Amino acid sequence: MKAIYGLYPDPESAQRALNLLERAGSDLGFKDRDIAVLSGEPYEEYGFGQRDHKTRMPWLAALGGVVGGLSGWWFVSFAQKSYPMISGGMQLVTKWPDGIITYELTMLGAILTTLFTLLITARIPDWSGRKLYDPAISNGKILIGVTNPPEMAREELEKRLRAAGAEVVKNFGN
Amino acid sequence: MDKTPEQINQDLLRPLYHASWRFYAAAAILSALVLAAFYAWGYQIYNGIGVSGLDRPVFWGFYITNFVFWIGISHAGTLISAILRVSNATWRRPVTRCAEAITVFALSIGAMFPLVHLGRPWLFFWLIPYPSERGIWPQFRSPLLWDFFAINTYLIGSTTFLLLPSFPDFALIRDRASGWRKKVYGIVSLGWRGTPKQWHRLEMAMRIMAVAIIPVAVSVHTIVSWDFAMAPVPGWHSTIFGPYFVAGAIFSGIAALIIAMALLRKLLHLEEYLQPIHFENLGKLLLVMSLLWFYFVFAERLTTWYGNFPSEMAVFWVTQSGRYSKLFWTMVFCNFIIPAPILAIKNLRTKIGWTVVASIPIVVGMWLERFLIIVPALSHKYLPYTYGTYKPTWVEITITVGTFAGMGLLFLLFSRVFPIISIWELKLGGQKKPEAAPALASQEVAAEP
Amino acid sequence: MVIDEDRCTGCEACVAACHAENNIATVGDDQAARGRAMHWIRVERYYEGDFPNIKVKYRPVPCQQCSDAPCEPVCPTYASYHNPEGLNAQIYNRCIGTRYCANACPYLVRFFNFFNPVWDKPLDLQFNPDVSVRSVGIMEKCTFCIQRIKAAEIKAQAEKRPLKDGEFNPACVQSCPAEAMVFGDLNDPESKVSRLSRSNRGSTLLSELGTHPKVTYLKRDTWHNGQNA
Amino acid sequence: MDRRNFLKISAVGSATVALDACGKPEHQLIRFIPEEELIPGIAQWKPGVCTQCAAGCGLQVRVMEGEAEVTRHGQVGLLSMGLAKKLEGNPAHPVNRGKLCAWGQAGLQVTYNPDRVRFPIRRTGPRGSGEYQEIGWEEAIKELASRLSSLKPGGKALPLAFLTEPLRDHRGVLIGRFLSALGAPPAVKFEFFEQTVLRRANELSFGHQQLPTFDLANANYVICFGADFLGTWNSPVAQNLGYGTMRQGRPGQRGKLVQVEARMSQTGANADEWVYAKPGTEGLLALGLAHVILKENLRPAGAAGEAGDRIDGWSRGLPDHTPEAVAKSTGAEAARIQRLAREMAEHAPAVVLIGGAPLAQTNGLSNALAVNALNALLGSVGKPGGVSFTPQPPMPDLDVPKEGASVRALCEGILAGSAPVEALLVYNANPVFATPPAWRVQEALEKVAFIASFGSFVDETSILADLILPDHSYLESWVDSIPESGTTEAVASLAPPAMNPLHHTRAMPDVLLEAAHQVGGGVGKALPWKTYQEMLQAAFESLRSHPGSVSAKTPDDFWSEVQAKGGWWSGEAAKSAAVVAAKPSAAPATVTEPQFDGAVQEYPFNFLPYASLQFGDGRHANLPWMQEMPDTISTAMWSTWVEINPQTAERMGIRQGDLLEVASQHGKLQAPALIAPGIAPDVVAMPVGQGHENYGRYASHRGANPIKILGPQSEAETGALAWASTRVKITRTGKKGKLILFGGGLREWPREYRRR
Repeated sequence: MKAIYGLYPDPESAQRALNLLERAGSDLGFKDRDIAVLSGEPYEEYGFGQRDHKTRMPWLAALGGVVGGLSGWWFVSFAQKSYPMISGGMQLVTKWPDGIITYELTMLGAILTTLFTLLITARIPDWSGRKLYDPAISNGKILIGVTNPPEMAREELEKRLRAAGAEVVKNFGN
Repeated sequence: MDKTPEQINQDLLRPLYHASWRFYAAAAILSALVLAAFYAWGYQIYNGIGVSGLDRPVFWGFYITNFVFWIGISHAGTLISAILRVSNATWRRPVTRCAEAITVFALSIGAMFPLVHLGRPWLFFWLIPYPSERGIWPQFRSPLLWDFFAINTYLIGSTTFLLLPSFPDFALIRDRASGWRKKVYGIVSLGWRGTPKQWHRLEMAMRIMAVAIIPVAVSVHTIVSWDFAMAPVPGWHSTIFGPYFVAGAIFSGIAALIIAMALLRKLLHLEEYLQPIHFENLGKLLLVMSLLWFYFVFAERLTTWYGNFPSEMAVFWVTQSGRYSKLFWTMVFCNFIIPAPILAIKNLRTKIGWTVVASIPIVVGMWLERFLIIVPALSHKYLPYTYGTYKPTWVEITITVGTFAGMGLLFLLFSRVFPIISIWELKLGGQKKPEAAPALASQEVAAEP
Repeated sequence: MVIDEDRCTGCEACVAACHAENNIATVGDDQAARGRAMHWIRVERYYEGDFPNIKVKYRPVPCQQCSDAPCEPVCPTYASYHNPEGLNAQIYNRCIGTRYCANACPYLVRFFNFFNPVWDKPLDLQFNPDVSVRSVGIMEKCTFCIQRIKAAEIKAQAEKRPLKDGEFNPACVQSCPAEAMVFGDLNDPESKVSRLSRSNRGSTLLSELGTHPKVTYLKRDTWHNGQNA
Repeated sequence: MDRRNFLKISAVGSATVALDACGKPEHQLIRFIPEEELIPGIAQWKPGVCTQCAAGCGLQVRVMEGEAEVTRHGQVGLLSMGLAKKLEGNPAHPVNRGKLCAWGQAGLQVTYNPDRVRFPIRRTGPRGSGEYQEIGWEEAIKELASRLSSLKPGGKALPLAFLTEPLRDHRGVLIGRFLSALGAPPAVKFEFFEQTVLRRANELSFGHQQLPTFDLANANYVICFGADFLGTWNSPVAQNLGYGTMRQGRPGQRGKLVQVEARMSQTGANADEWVYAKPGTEGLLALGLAHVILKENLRPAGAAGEAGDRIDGWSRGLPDHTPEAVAKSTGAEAARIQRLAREMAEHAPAVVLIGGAPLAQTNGLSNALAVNALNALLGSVGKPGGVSFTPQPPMPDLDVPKEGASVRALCEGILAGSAPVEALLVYNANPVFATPPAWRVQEALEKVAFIASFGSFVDETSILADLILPDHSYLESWVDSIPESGTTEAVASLAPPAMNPLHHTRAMPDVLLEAAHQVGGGVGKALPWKTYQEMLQAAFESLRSHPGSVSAKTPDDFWSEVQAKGGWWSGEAAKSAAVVAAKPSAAPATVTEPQFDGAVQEYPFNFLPYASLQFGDGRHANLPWMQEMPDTISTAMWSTWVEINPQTAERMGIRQGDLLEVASQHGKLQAPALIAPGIAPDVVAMPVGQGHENYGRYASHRGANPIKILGPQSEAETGALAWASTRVKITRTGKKGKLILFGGGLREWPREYRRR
C-alpha cells in the first residue's frame, strides 16, 4: 500500500485538512474512502472522528443474545430429556431454573457477538503491518492522508496537506 | 489537568519500565504466600478434604466464605465502571481500568474456590456440560450449575471489558517501545491503528458491553446468593438474599477499589491522576452502600425475629448473643458504625486517608458477613440434636491468606504490564472542545439507522 | 417406614446393625471430635422439663427418603437422585463432593467421607460384599438397605410371585429389639406400614418444610387402659 | 471332619499369586485350597449363640465367601473361606425372637479384631511388659499340663485357682469337672456387675437362686427400681421386646413404666414417670408403696406370702413406713407415693423390678427383699404380666458348679498367705481392671507363680500371664448357652462353628481336655471326651427324650437337628416349671438406710458408676463400633465423662467438657464434665468401661476407669461389692477434657432460642 499523509498537532488543523481533502477528491482523482484518518484519541466531537459511523452493532448484539438464549433453552431442555431423571419432585424440564441458564447464555451471546463484531468490523487483529500507520499519533499527532493516491496528484496533495497546517508530510509504502 | 499528552504518556508508562527493589521484595513475599497456599491445596488433595476443618454439620466453611467474598469483591469493578460509563460520569476515567482489573482477578480467585472445596477435585469437569461417555449431563436445576454459567459469562464479559479499551494503550506502548516490548505489545495491541472506524466501533462495543455487563454482574451475585437461598436452611431460605448479596458485593467491591487505588497512587506516584475527588466520589457511593447494607441487615433480622420460627431463631440468637455474637457485632462495627460517620462527614470523606480508613474495616466486615451467613446457619439447622460447630485448620487459613496474597501479586504484576490508568480515556478527558463543532456527535447510538 | 417413638428405647441396636450391614467406617476419636462420625441412623435424645420432673424422648432418624427431597435438585451431577421406587439414592460414583446435598438436607442424615476410610486388618473381612465401600470425598447415606430390597425383588421375580409384606427388612428394622420400626411398601394400602402410617399418632418430621418424607413417626402415647384410648 | 488336615499348599494358587506379587511383599502370599463349597455372592445363614453378655441370645450368622489372610501349619496364606458377614437374631429363639442388640451386632468385631492374640505365646519380659514369644500349641499345652501336674496339695486343696466369668454353658461344667478331678477348689467367678445380691434375695423370697424373668408384654404397670432393663441389665433384648409389646403391642391398652432412680438411665429415659429417690433408699420407697396398699386394703394382706415374711413389720402393715416417713428418707413426695401405690394396685397386672445400683449398696439385699415382697403383694409372681423364673433344661450333666470364693477372698488369701495359689488359670475375666484398688488384685496376682490365660485379647489381667493360650472367637467354635432368664421356656442353645478359625487359636475347652488327658490319671478319666463337641453331643442327647422344639428318632438326627435350629427349647409345655417353690423361713430383714464410704462434709457427692451401653463392664471397649456408637444419654463417643446436674455445675462454675478431678478416699481420676439434666444435684455418675491400660489399640489409654476410685464397702449380707456406695468430691482442673459428643442440643425446642 502506498499513501501520502500529513501529521497535524491539533484537531482543528486536522479537520481543516480533512475538509480540504474531501473537496479535492474529485479534482485529484481519489475517492472519499481513500482518505485515511488515524488518531491516538477518538475525537468524537470532530468531523474527522465521525467518519464510518454507520454500524448495526447493537442490533447484532441483540440478535446474538436471542440466539444465545434460544440455544441455551434448547440445550438445557435437550439435556434434561436425554437422560430423564426426576429430582426433588420437580418436573422433568424445569422451566424456571432453566430460565436462569437461558438468561446467562443470552448475555453471553450478546457479549460474544459484540466482541466478534468489533473485531471483524474494526479489522483487528491485523499484525501484517502493511497498513498505513505512523507511531507519531501516539504522541497526540493526528494523521490525515490519502491511500493509493494517483501518482500525478502527489505533489498537489502534499501542498494541500501542508497548507492545512501539517507539521510534516510523509509518504508511506515507498 | 493541564498535562500534555506526552507528559501523561511518560507518567503513566513509567511503572512499566522502572521497578524498585520494593517491587521485587513485595513480589517475592506475595509469591511465597501464594506458593504456601498451593502447597496447602496440594496437601489437601493428597490427604483428603478432611485436613480442613470442615465437618458435619458445617460442610461449607472458609472456602465458600472466600468464594462469596471474592465474587463480591469482583463487583467492584466491572459493575462500577459500567455504571459510571453508562451514566457518563467523566470522573470515572482514571478509575475504570483499576476497577476492571480487580474484577477479573477477584473473579478468577473466587472461581477457584468451588474447586478447592470439592471432595474429589480431580473430577471437577463433571460440572461442565459436555457430551461425555457417561451419557449423563450435569443437573441444570442445581444452583452450582447456574454458578458455572454465570461466573463464566461474567468472567468472559469482564475480561473483554478490561481488554477492549486496552488495545489503544498497547498500541501506544508498542509505538514508544523498542526491543521485546515492541514485539510483545505489537502482538497484544492486535494491530490497532486508530482509524475513526476503530475508535467508533470500540466505543460502541464498550457501550454495549457496559449495558450488558450490569445485568450479568447482578445475576452473578444473585445466583451466588441462591446457592444458599435455594437450600431449605434456616437463615438462608430468604427472598432478600439476592439484592442483599448484590448490595454487599458492590459495597465490598468499592471498598477494595478504594484501597487498591490508594495503594497504587502512593506506590506508582499517580497523585496527579488519582485525586481526592475520585476518592470522595467513590466514598459517597460507599456511604450509600453502607446505609443500604445496614438496611438489609436490619430488615432481615427484624423479619426473622417477628417470624419467630424456632429454627430461624436458633440461628438468630446464636449470632446475636451466642457463640458467634462477637463476630456479628464486629461485622456491624466494621460495616456500618465505623465507615458510615467517616463517609458522612465531608471533611473526612474528602481526605484520601480517611476513605481508606473507612474501607479497610469494610473489607474485613464483609468477609465476616459471608462467614456469618454460612457457619451459624449450617451449625444450627432444624433438629437441635444436629447442632455443631466449626473450627478451621491451618490448611484453610493458609489458602485464605494465599488468595489475598495472590490478589496483591496479580495486581502488582498487572501494574507492571498494563498502564493502570486508561491513557487514551484520560487524554479524552483533557481534550479541548472544538470552537465550532462541525458535525457533533450528538446523535446517539440507538438513533442510528 | 414407620417409627414408633413410644416403643423406641434408645438402645442403639439399629445404629450398630447399620454399621455392620452397610460397611460404614468408624472414623476414630480425632475425627469424631471434629464431628465427622458417620451414623446413617442415629437415635436423637431430647430432654423435656427439669430435674426432678424430667422426661426424655428418643427418636431414631434415618434418611427420611423424602418424596420431594431438597438434596436432589441441588446436586450438580445427579449423584443424589430419586430412584424409580421412590428412594433417595446416592450414586457414589457420580459424587464429586460439593456437599451441597448435605447442606440442603434439613435432617442432616447425609454423611461425608472426609478421608479414605481406614479398616485395620482383618476388620475388612467383615465387609458386606453387597455394599460398596466408599472412598474419600463422597457423600453417603441411608439407603433403606437397597441391597436387601434388590435381593428380595430378584428372589420374588425368580419365584414368579409378588413381594410379601415384611418379607425382608432393612438391618435397623430387623434388629430393633423393641420392634419400634416397621418397614414395608407404602404404595400398598394394605401393608402393615401403610396401616400404621395412617395412625392418628402419626406425623412426619419437619413436615412444615414440604419434603414429604416416607418415614412416619408415631408420637409417644400416654398410659391408657382401653377406656381413654 | 477337621478340614484343617485337608489343607495343602496349592502350586497352582501360588503361581497365580506370583504373577501379581511383583513389588508389594504382602501380596507374596501362599494361596491355600478353598475350604468350603461356597458360591461367591450367595449368603448362607448358620446358627450361632451370642456370648457378648450373659443373656444367651440365639444368632443367625450370615456367611459368605471371602479371601482371608490366615495362618495354617505355621504358614501365612490367602484362603478363600466362609466368613461371617453379619449377625442377626435367630427368629425362633425364645429369648430374642430374631432381635439383636448393639453388642450382639458388634460381635463380628470380636472375631475380626486386629488385636486378637493369633497364636499361643509365652511371656519373655517381666510381667506386664507385654513381651511375648510365639510358641507352638503342642509346647504350650505340654507346659500347661506339666505345670498342673507339678502342683502339690499343700494341706487341703490344690493350690490352683481358675478365674472365669460366670459361665452358663458346658464350659462351666467342664471347668467344674476339671477342677474337682484335680482336687482344686471350685472356679472363682468374677464380673463387676455381679448379681449375687439379687440371686440371694430371690432365693430367700421365692426359693429360686436365679435371676428373674419379667413378662412385660402382658404387664399393665411396671415400677422399676434402678434396673436399666432396657439397656444393659439382665436380658435386655427379651426385655425390650416385652416392653415394646407393653407399650404398643396390644390394641387399646398401653402399660405405664415408672422408673425410680437417682440418675436417669436409658430405662429412666423411657419411663412415663421418672421418680427421684436418694441412692440406696429404693427399698424404703417400695415399703412405702406396700404400706399404702396394705393400709388401704387394695390387695389382700396375705398376698405377699413367704416374701412378705422376709420383711420385718410386714404382718403389722409396715407401720414405720408411712408415706410421710418414706418421703423424708427417700426424697420422693408423699402424695406421689400414695398415688403410685393406688395406681399399681388398681392396674393389674403390675410388676416391680429392682437391679443395678440399689443392690450395690450396703443395704442391697434388704432393698431387693422389699421389692420382692411388693411383687408378691401385687400378686404378680408366676402370673402373666408378672415375674417368673426360667426353667432349666433337663440335662443331668448340667450340675452348674458351686460358687467358688470371690476374687476378693482369693486375693486376700494369697496376700495373707493363708490360701496360697501357685497356678492360676484365667478365662474371660479381668479383675485387675474391674476391682476397687483396696482389693489389691494385681498385687495378689503378681504373687502367683504361674498364670495361664485363655483370653483372645491381652487385657490388664492376662498381661500378667506367663502363658496365653488364645481361644477361638465364638463364631469359630462350638458354643452352647443355657439362659438364666429372659424366657419362660427351658432353653439350651447350641451352635457349631460358623466359620473356620482365622488365626492359630484353639478352643479353650479343647485345650483343657487335652491338658487333662496329658495330666492323666483320674483327671483324664473324669473328662472322657476327646473334644468339646463330643461333650456337648453327649449332654444334648439327654434332651432327646423330652418334649421340645426338636424331636428326632435317632441320636444323630437329633444332634444335627439341634445344630440346625440353633438349640433346643421346651416350648410352652415347660411353663409350669416356673411356679414358685416354697422356702424354709429365715429371719426377717429390716430395711435400713445405706452406709456410704466417705463423709458427706468432705465428699459431698454420691458416686454412681453404671454399666455403659457401649462397653458393659468394659469388655466391649475394644470394639471400634462400640467406641464410636454414641452413648444414648450423653451421645458421647470414644470418651468417658462425669455426669453432673446443671444447677450443681452452674453453682460450681463447671461447664460442659471441663476436666474435673473426681476424688474419693481411695483414689482420684480425671474426666470431662457432662451436664446431664437427669441426675440428682448431689450425685455424679460415670460409665464403666473406659480407662483400659491394656486392651488393644481401640481401648487402651482412653478415658478413666471409675472402678479405680471405689471404696471396698460390700453389701452387708452377701459380701458383694457395694459399688454404688462411694462418695466423692469434685474439683475443676482448669483444663478441658476430651469429651466427644455426637449430639448437639439437649432439647427439641431450645428455650434459649425463643424470642426475648
